Amino acid sequence: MEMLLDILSWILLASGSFFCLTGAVGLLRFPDFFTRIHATGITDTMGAGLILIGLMLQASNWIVFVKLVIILLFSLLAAATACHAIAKAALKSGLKPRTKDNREIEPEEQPSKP
Amino acid sequence: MYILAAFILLIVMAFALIRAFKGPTLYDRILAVNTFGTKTVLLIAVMNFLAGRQDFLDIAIVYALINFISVIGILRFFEYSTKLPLDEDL
Amino acid sequence: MTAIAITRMGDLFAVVMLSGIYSLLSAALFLVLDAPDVAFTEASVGAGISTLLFLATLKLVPRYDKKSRYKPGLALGVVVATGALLIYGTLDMPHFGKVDAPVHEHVAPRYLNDSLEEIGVPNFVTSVLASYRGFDTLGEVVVVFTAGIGVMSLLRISRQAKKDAKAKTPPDMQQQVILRVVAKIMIPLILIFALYVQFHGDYSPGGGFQAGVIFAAGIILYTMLFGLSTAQKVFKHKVLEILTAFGVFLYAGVGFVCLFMGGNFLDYDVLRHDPVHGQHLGILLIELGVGITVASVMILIFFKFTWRTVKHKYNQ
Amino acid sequence: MNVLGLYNYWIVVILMLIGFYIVIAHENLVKKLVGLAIFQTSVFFLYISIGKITGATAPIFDEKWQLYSNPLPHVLILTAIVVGIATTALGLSLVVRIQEAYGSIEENDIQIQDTQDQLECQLEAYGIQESLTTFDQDIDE
Repeated sequence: MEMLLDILSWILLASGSFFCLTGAVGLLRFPDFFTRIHATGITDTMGAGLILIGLMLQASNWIVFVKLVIILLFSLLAAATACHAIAKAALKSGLKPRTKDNREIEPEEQPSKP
Repeated sequence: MYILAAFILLIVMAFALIRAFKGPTLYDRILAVNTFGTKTVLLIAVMNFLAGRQDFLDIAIVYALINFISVIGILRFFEYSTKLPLDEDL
Repeated sequence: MTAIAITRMGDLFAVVMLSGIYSLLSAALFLVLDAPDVAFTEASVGAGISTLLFLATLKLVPRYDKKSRYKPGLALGVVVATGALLIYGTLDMPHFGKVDAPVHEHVAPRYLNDSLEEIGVPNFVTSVLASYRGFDTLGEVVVVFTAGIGVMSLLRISRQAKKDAKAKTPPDMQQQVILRVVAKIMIPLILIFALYVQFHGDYSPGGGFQAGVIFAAGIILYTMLFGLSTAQKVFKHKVLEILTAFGVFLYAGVGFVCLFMGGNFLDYDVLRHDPVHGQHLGILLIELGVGITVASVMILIFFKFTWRTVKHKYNQ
Repeated sequence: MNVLGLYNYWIVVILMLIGFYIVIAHENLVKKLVGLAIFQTSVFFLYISIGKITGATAPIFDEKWQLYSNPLPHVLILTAIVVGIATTALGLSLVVRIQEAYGSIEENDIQIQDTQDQLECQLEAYGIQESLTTFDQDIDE
């Protein structure tokens, strides 16, 4: 049982880290703002959730567990809301998503999904 | 295992930092700050287990809260400032 | 770590954001250096409040830095010379992480060994802060109080201007529905968490300073999302001013009560029959005083800055 | 090994110098305050790193641990941070007032305005009714 929990939490930690890493690569490499927020906004939530659940399985007493649950709730709420707010503010300020017709930045690359 | 996770999180934070330095628009920077903050929360949670002390999770909670508040603050103060050109002249 | 410090950019907004990241990082470093209490404070103060204050100032001043007219050569020379001297000075310092460094040999062992019996608080930082060095902390609280008064007098606004601005204040961020709903969920949690930090500071990292700042951060979030006038309906200006003074008064008052009951100033042993219980009560009370002062000073400072912003907008 | 054990002080020195450089080399007052904050943080690091003991843990009592880091620097720095933000707020409000009085937060502009005012006062005292336009041009160059 102990072994099983360990393995499970390791898997969760590893996959969470992997998601975070992909998100960061996206943040660094994607061509414009909206693709970047797409990359990080989703992987952030996923990665954070996986890592925190992985840690929860390792929690030694219930207070740690509860605190981790609180962090998870907060990050689920806050990360998604913050991303939404940033994207909305950017859109309102006149930042255009890069589409097929509108690619003034680095036009030689193929646009990724908006 | 914890060390691996912490290491990857550090790499992620470095990436976010580079984006915050480069960030062609201001929103890229805000996004980078946000990402950086969430990753710091995770890093502290992992570090909590790495160090073997169970008291550090409070700090992670504070980080999650403060990060949210500061992102909202940046947005709010930026949104209502006068119409500024999007691209910064760096 | 040090790479962050290169905040030499033209855009002040970017500078402020980078300084936010910088303080997050430094808080993480404090944590690595075994100082969770300090990390706590730095996270809530540096990353939260100070970033917001800088941003509020940036609304009032020009956003872009002017290029300097002078060559930075002289400044660089001075800096490098100072650095060389300082590094030369470090050569005599004890090594990093040594147990037998002189700092660890005077009062620290006493704190670490005896505070559990004398004070009965597991968090050594709290016991040193509130009991052994209580007088020091009283001074710090008074400094915060004075700074609050200073800001208030510097950013004073006449009553007429206040009325004018109130009539014209636009509803802030009314259109951000999702944000407001989430904030409505988050703010009570933030406030409860602040209270937890306040009263659980004896056992885990936390205490009056941190709790005050977190509480203020919750209120500031509310102010940012629902507008200043709404927030001021809940937190009246007068009440805040009185609370600011009340915190300091509570702290000093506990000290004087100790005097009257036959102990030294801020010597809580006499508050109850059992010294440990007395210490508990004393620490609880003065932490409460610290928390009240810090929270209300922070909220007041933020209100003042926001009022300036509103007035600024109105004048344009 | 002998010298490398001091690396924490070097980090502090470097941070301090960056802060110092920002304070003296930039004319923008807000940026000076950011530099001051960095300088402050470097001092915090100095204290905290002095308090650290290798192999020790955070100074909160726990049965599992025997060796704790020194709590005294933590206390000092904890209060120093809060006092630091209070003084920063004071500095920022001064900046706001300077902006309102001078219309600028660049040190240079403020100094120019000050000298101008001073000269005007002196000229008035001597009873000289001279226009200052030529002087303005001089300064602009």
